[in-house]
Amino acid sequence: MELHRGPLNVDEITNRWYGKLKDKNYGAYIPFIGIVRDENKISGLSFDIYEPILNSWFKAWQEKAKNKDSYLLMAHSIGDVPNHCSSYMSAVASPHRVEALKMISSFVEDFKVSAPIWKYDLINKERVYAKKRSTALKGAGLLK
Amino acid sequence: MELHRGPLNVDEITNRWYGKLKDKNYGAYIPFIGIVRDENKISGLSFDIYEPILNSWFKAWQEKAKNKDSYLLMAHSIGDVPNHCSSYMSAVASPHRVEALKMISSFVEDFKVSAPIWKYDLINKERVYAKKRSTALKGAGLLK
Amino acid sequence: MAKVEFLGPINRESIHVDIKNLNDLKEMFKHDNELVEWLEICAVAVNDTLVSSIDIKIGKSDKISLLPPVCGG
Amino acid sequence: MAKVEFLGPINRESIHVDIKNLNDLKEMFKHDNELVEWLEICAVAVNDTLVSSIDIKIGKSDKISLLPPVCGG
Repeated sequence: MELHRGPLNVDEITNRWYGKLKDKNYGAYIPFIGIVRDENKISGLSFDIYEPILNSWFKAWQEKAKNKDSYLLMAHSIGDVPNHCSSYMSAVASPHRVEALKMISSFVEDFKVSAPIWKYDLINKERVYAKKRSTALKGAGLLK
Repeated sequence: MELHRGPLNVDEITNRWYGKLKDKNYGAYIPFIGIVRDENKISGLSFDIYEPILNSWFKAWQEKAKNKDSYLLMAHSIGDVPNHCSSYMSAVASPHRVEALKMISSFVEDFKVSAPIWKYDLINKERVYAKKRSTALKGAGLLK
Repeated sequence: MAKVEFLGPINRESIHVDIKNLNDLKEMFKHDNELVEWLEICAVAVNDTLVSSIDIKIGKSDKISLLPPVCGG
Repeated sequence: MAKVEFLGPINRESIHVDIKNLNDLKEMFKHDNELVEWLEICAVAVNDTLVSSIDIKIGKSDKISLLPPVCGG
């Protein structure tokens, strides 16, 4: 798991990850690359991350992957990421394709609703919390 | 759709594909990379391809993708590919992640059972047809 | 005193509080009008583990975090 | 005469045959012991389109392809 200030260097990360995995006898390797879309008049997105809980969330997933002889990788941006740049990458390597396809899907979906990352639209150089697109974490409202 | 003699140059293809797509306002880009596993005492795999039917199969999928504002890419090896090298790559780019995850999965699964490609194990420098791992095409047995 | 941190878009400085459990914190925040709308949607972590019971005991060196709705990627 | 090609692992040279439909081809192959096991598992394409009816008419310039079970990737 790696965090980068600003946009991700997709080529560098993709090639480094593949280089690390290719001789480990995995049969299927699936990266997922999230790219900031030019929409809703934003010039980009911005992110805050709470690392301690992100790390433990990722560790738990890595354990799950290990139980299926698989391996997970992830990179995310901190701060501002302009349109058409990548803010999020993840990848799974598995012995076989069926497991890899299943895992990248469930990993990315759980990432969206569980990873402690807050997203802001960049509009007129201001950070506007993307509240409507956000998902309350499990147990939300405990102190209400 | 591109065919290469021998193993695929994963870094070159990944970077070229991403370069081609990154400014097109897709929000999710998912490559799938198949790597030859060292198993069953093989030194590699070898492939025959029937291009006319592969091309029309791929074109039909590209149409399907287009209807969902998505785009598909594919590369495959012809001939011998040693262990730990890639023989198959495909990728989908979509506006949003859910569609992209769904499509890469259904594309790769259909590829396995529909693409007119024949696989051989390389054992002691001989090509042995991987009959047991192969799937009969739709309508098989018409002349029996 | 236990530390309370407000993560992400809540955009508040951390505070230190003298409480015995999360219920005390709930009582303390009850009249903080600005915080009320956050409390409805925030999850709570104690020492970086999400918790689901209001009765959890809080010691002097514990850290409580309020986590608003998330959206990575 | 129509051309018949044997793809992938069948490993046979193409042949040219004088037939009116696929049923004629089936008759012709019936006693080819080596081919029989392939026929059970092969799909058939006429002019590069997979077909599912044995009654399809075959003209002089048509191409028939036998496609064994596949396994790409």
